[in-house]
Amino acid sequence: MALFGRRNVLVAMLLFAAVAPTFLNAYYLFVANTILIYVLLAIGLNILVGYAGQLAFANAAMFGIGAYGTGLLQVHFGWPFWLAFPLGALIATMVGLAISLPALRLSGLYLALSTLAFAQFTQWVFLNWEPVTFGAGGFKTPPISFAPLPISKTLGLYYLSLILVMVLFALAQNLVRSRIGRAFVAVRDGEIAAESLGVDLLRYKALAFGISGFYAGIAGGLYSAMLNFVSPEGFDLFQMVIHKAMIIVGGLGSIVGSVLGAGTLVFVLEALRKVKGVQEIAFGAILVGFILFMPGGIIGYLKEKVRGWEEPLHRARASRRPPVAATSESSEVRP
Amino acid sequence: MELLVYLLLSGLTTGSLYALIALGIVVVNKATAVINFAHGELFMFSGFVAWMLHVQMGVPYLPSLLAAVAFGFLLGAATDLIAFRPLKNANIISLVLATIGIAFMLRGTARVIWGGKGDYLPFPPITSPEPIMIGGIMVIPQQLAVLAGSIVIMVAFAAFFRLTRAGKMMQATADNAKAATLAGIRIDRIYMLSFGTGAAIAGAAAALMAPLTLLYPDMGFSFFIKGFAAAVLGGLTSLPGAVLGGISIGIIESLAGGYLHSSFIEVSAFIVIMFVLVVRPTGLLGSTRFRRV
Amino acid sequence: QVPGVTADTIKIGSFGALTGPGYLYGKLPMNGIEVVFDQVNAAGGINGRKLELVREDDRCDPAAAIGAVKKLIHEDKVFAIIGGGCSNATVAARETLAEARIPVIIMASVHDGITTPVAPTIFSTALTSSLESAAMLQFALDQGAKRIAVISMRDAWGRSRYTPLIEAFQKKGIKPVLDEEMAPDANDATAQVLRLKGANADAVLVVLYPKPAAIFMRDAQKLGFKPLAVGQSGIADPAAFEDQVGSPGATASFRTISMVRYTPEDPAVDKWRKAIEAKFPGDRLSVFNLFGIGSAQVMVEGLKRAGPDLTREKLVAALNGLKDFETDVYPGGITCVETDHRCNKNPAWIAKEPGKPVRVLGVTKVE
Amino acid sequence: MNEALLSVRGVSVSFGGVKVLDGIDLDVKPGEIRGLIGPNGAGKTTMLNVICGIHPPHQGDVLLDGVSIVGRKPSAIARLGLGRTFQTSQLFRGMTVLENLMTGLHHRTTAGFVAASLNLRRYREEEEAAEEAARQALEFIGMSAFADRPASALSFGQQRVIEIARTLISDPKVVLLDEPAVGLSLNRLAEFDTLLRRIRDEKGVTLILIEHVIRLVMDVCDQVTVLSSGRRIAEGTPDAVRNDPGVIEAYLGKELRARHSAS
Amino acid sequence: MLAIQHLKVSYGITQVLRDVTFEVPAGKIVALLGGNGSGKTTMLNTLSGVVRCSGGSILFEGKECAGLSADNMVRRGIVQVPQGREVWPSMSVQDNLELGAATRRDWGAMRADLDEVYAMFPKLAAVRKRRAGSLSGGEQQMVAIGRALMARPRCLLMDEPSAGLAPTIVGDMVDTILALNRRGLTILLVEQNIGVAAAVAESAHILQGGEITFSGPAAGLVDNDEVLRSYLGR
Ligand SMILES: Nc1ncnc2c1ncn2[C@@H]1O[C@H](COP(=O)(O)OP(=O)(O)OP(=O)(O)O)[C@@H](O)[C@H]1O
Ligand SMILES: Nc1ncnc2c1ncn2[C@@H]1O[C@H](COP(=O)(O)OP(=O)(O)OP(=O)(O)O)[C@@H](O)[C@H]1O
Ligand SMILES: CC(C)C[C@H](N)C(=O)O
Ligand SMILES: [Mg+2]
Ligand SMILES: [Mg+2]
Repeated sequence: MALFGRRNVLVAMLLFAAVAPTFLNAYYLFVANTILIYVLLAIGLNILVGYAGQLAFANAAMFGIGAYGTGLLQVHFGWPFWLAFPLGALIATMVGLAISLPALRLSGLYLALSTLAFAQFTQWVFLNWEPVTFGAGGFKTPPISFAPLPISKTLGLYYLSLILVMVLFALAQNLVRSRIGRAFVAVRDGEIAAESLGVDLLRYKALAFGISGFYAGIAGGLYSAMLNFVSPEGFDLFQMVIHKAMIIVGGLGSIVGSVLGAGTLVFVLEALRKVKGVQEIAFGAILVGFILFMPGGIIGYLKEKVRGWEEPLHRARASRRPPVAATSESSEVRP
Repeated sequence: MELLVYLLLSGLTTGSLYALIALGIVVVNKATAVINFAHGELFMFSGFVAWMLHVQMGVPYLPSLLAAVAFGFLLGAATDLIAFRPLKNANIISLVLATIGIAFMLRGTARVIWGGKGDYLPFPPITSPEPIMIGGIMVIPQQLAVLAGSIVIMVAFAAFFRLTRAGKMMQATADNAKAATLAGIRIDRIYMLSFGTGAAIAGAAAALMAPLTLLYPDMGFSFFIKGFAAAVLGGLTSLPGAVLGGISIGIIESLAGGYLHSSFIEVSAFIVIMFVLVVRPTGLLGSTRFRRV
Repeated sequence: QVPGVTADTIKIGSFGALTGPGYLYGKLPMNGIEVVFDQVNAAGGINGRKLELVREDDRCDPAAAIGAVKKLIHEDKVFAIIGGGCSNATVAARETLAEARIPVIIMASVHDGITTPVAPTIFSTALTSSLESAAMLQFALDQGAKRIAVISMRDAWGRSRYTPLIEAFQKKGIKPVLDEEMAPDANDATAQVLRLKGANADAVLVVLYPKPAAIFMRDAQKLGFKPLAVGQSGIADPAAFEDQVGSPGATASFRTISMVRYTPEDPAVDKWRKAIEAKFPGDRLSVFNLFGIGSAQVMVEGLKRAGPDLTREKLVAALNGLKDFETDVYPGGITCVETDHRCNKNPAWIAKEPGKPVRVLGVTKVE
Repeated sequence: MNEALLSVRGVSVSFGGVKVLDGIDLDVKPGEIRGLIGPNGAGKTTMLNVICGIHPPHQGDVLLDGVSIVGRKPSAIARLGLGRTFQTSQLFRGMTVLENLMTGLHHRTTAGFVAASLNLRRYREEEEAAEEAARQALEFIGMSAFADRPASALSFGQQRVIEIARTLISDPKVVLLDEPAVGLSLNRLAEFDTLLRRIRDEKGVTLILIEHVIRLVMDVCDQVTVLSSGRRIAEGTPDAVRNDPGVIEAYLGKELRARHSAS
Repeated sequence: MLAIQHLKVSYGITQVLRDVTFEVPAGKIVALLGGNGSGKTTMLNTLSGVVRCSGGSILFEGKECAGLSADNMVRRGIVQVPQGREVWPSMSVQDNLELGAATRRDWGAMRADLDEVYAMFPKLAAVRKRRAGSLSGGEQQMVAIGRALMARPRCLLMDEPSAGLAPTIVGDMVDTILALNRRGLTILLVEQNIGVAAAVAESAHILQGGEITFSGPAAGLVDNDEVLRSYLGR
């Protein structure tokens, strides 16, 4: 495999992430942790949108549900983070599964709007169910403790995020290269053909929504712990745009692309601090620029430029035949 | 009874604003099968242009309105050139996101240009500001003007699409662009026409409703989201559907506010839409873009 | 070595929304700070050091605010901060600010949670919401209102005022006759007005931004509902507000609180209007600029008093020692004590009768 | 008639008041190749859609192996061993040719969410077997060189061939082929009847063949059913059907003559 | 009428047409044959201006047309019946047909042409209000053919027009093609139904490996053993 092969690059990124805290200041560590959290979100969203082709806009809501779930379970019931966190993710998963039901009947922009409506509804609940959610003012979450490990909160959270990213990245990568990943793509590319090959639409749509809910929920839980503060603003439509931008910039239908997209987007948002006053304009221009000049996302660009970057939907075997260049010999082959 | 009449009337007025926005969204969708997420910003920007002409430079109202319409058209065509045409074969999410990018640029630009002029810019009413009584019901003349203006625009567009082949060509382009190309339809022109017209409607809407509301750089999105909802409720490609959807949302909101509680206003339409779509997956007047296998 | 201080400069950071709807409470105050700094620098700086402002955007988003202050503290290494535009963002950033023990003056955020309990290094020159809410209710009662209703916005800012307002009601042993809501982007208030009218409210406490408030006042006028309307510092420019409502006479019974004494039209702030308009061509002076000007003047005074051997501790001590310090904009003197960092406790009452100039009805002192 | 593998009993379908299928019966024995022909719009594709569960019939029943399958989801019916191809290409355009074929094995593989995401051994073996099967199928249709090509970069005829292979790869019991020969070039067509017979004989697949290429139908089918306007107008051996005046009138028409002899 | 010289076309790195040269004389019907993937559709799409060529030239009535946009080609009179019946599924049959004449302005003549199409495919007349997407495969193919005729082409490019049509209809179509041809329509026909090709075409070219490997009269094609061996692979 080439030096810039996918595996080598990933390993290098991982090594960098592992030692980063030793030389990053608190600000950069915060940014790095944000990236890790967004990586999780982007992976989940890419499975739903990029692979299963469901044009859903409810991801920010599920992110929020994860954050609120984790936070509120700690605040209202005094549960430790370590219990509230998985449960928060589970709640987000359930919600994801629930919104997959209308998705069975809806497609395209209709699905987009109904999930957007759901997201607006979720915001409304965050804002209005004051006895539980504390309303618009949000609430503080108790600081998480890593005792008995001798590690600070910030550092602990960073490594917790990193480990989760590694594990969930690997799971997702395995998943999309399996029959389940292919079933997702089949649902995306042709529902009727997929069904007639035995792919159960409801099952796989629900699975995709559930998975993205789970990833968003995990990300939400980590987010609430990182900020120690949860409020509705964090999960509004601007967030939605950022999430969508991550998977487009990284590349639809690619797990590695999700990682690159999340990293790029958080980086761009932070870098834009430099152009004060015109961030919005610059952000819009960068977004349009990315889409115009890298229509397949970063991953599409890499696939084109770097050999060995293909992202097959099956496990590539070592003895792969090289792709054919000439084609017209096909008139000689017979059925 | 009086309560109901007032609520219906206010629902109708806000609804017709939503309907105008939805109309523009539908015109774009008809040809491109995409939603222009910058629609609200095109609306906002044209509104500011009208404000600049009318309030700052003292141009009379009607020419300002026409200028807003023309400017809207240009902005829409520019959106097409930058964020749609080079991408027309891309994934729909990329397209949507590109228009979102345009939205950010417009909003940021408006903030730079007009953001320091005060928080919310007022636009003087074109009619007498004194409320008038119609059969015991108090109405602001400006509201009637908006209602009338909306109706004129809707009828004009309905006629345009009935009397020309443009509407059909748009639909054909969205339905199967390759076939449209092969039939000699200049799809690039169709795209520009639809983006331009959609934005021109937004421009007209902005100039019409500016006196009823206030101008500020972030006003676009909330109108857009309601307009999008209205368009979907109506069926996305249907012009009458857009009007029906807009007015329904206006009235739902108003009734929810009057009879339940004002905290339900914002969310009521979305809840209703979620249910409507489950029952009618392509909106009230929409038809599926389907293909047999 | 003190961060952010060199022989001839002092770096001051600021965070708030530069983008997004909240830019009014971020970017505009920062513009105000900037002109104050310019003026100080033109006069030779503070103890020979020029002031330098570093702005960071928080989009009114809690996470972005934390990022912004971390960047100011750890990356830009500013000496002190004047900032805070949106309540939730500032509340979220509070812990990071307090941990870093960096001196902070809050310029616009009003949430009680920012100043209570007291964080040793965080001061606020914004009129804290519980103070203002209590004042609103008291004012309505003073005017003889019997049936007081509330109309509020359900965003972070709205709630940060609404909650203490309801507490203030409880303290007085009364209840609002009706409790209505309006969205920040609403274009119609018919439903709310009809309900309030039906409840026979004689005073309405308006916890809204100018846009919804203008719509509300317009529709109230239309439907013949003329209560005493009590605003707050979010609508602190009654002249502009009258224009925004656009319906003659609709603001006749509108009174509002301001955390600054002057409206932008006031000749007393001519100097600042010129400065703003010169530095930011096309802009008009707004109350939000004044917020920045006031807080910057307090910071400048603190820096002066902290002396030439500047340290953060000295600045904090100097700020804690401020007593009845007069600025160009705040209604009363600024007083900070170690146990209470809500330094601006003097809401001004202003009104503008149709056709007449803005009047400052008076300045109350709340405790 | 009881040993029928697939039987359709009195199926009717109407769209907007128009009867597209009107009380159709059809019994297909195991190992049979059944032709289904008829004019355009006769209802052949609709019939196929009813059988595989896409359209519910308004009346009537469909039995597979004696069990009613009406009302089941298409995916469930597919899992019972009923495969189909489509009149227009329905390849998954975002996949390579190989992956398309592997998707054809979807319901023959079992790895669940957990096994797949944890990359368990059992799943790996299954996956390798699937890939092997897909490669063999490509070999079989002579398109090995196309394994890693994106499906969207195939010509019309190439897509059709791959699609047929995708359906056959899972060894279904019954396969419904909707105009499989459309778009096939002459060389492929020439060997298509052999291919169909081999599929039947070597894999034991029962075939229902909708086709307008009459020569093919007459060559390979054991029985031919003729539909017209939603009714069955004839059924029997190819020879009998070919000479049925009603069928000639409604469907076959006159033979084409080459230009040189015509003019 | 149509002269193709040294045409080269590729998709990315895959070159599909290497060097294609042949002619379609005015008023004639020429068949273009070839195996799956040999580049026939690519050829037609290039002539229609949908696909760009990387070299060579296309002369239509002596004028260079390579690189012109699709609508320009239609306006010049080159119209395609695409493979795989690309109808507008959500529009009515009538709309489909009428829009085939999108480039025309002569409304009166259009009516007459519409009636002619309905006469040619009586099936379509019965379903003129129905959405094209709901039609059967063969019915859609009829719409695709009818739509192309509505543009009043002077040179018609047909990509397997008989695909999916019932034998009776194929017979009718052959008659129509011949009739149109007699009225002066030039046709380039891609067909897999060798019977149809032989029935209508005067000459035929076989495309193989990105080049024309055989040219000759269509009549002898069916009996030409050499050709069939290479082409049919028997
Ligand atoms: N959704 C629908 N609404 C109305 N009519 C329909 C619908 N679907 C199919 N039809 C009609 O039903 C009839 C049967 O269609 P079907 O596709 O089964 O024909 P077919 O026999 O497969 O024809 P072909 O050989 O042309 O493919 C056609 O006339 C078609 O127009
Ligand atoms: N979009 C594309 N990208 C890459 N290669 C393509 C693309 N479209 C077609 N090809 C390849 O180009 C070659 C020619 O394709 P074309 O569609 O012109 O063939 P054809 O002769 O029409 O075949 P058929 O008889 O199957 O319709 C084929 O080998 C095909 O795989
Ligand atoms: C009126 C504004 C200065 C208040 C500010 N937006 C806040 O959230 O605290
Ligand atoms: Mg059919
Ligand atoms: Mg072809």
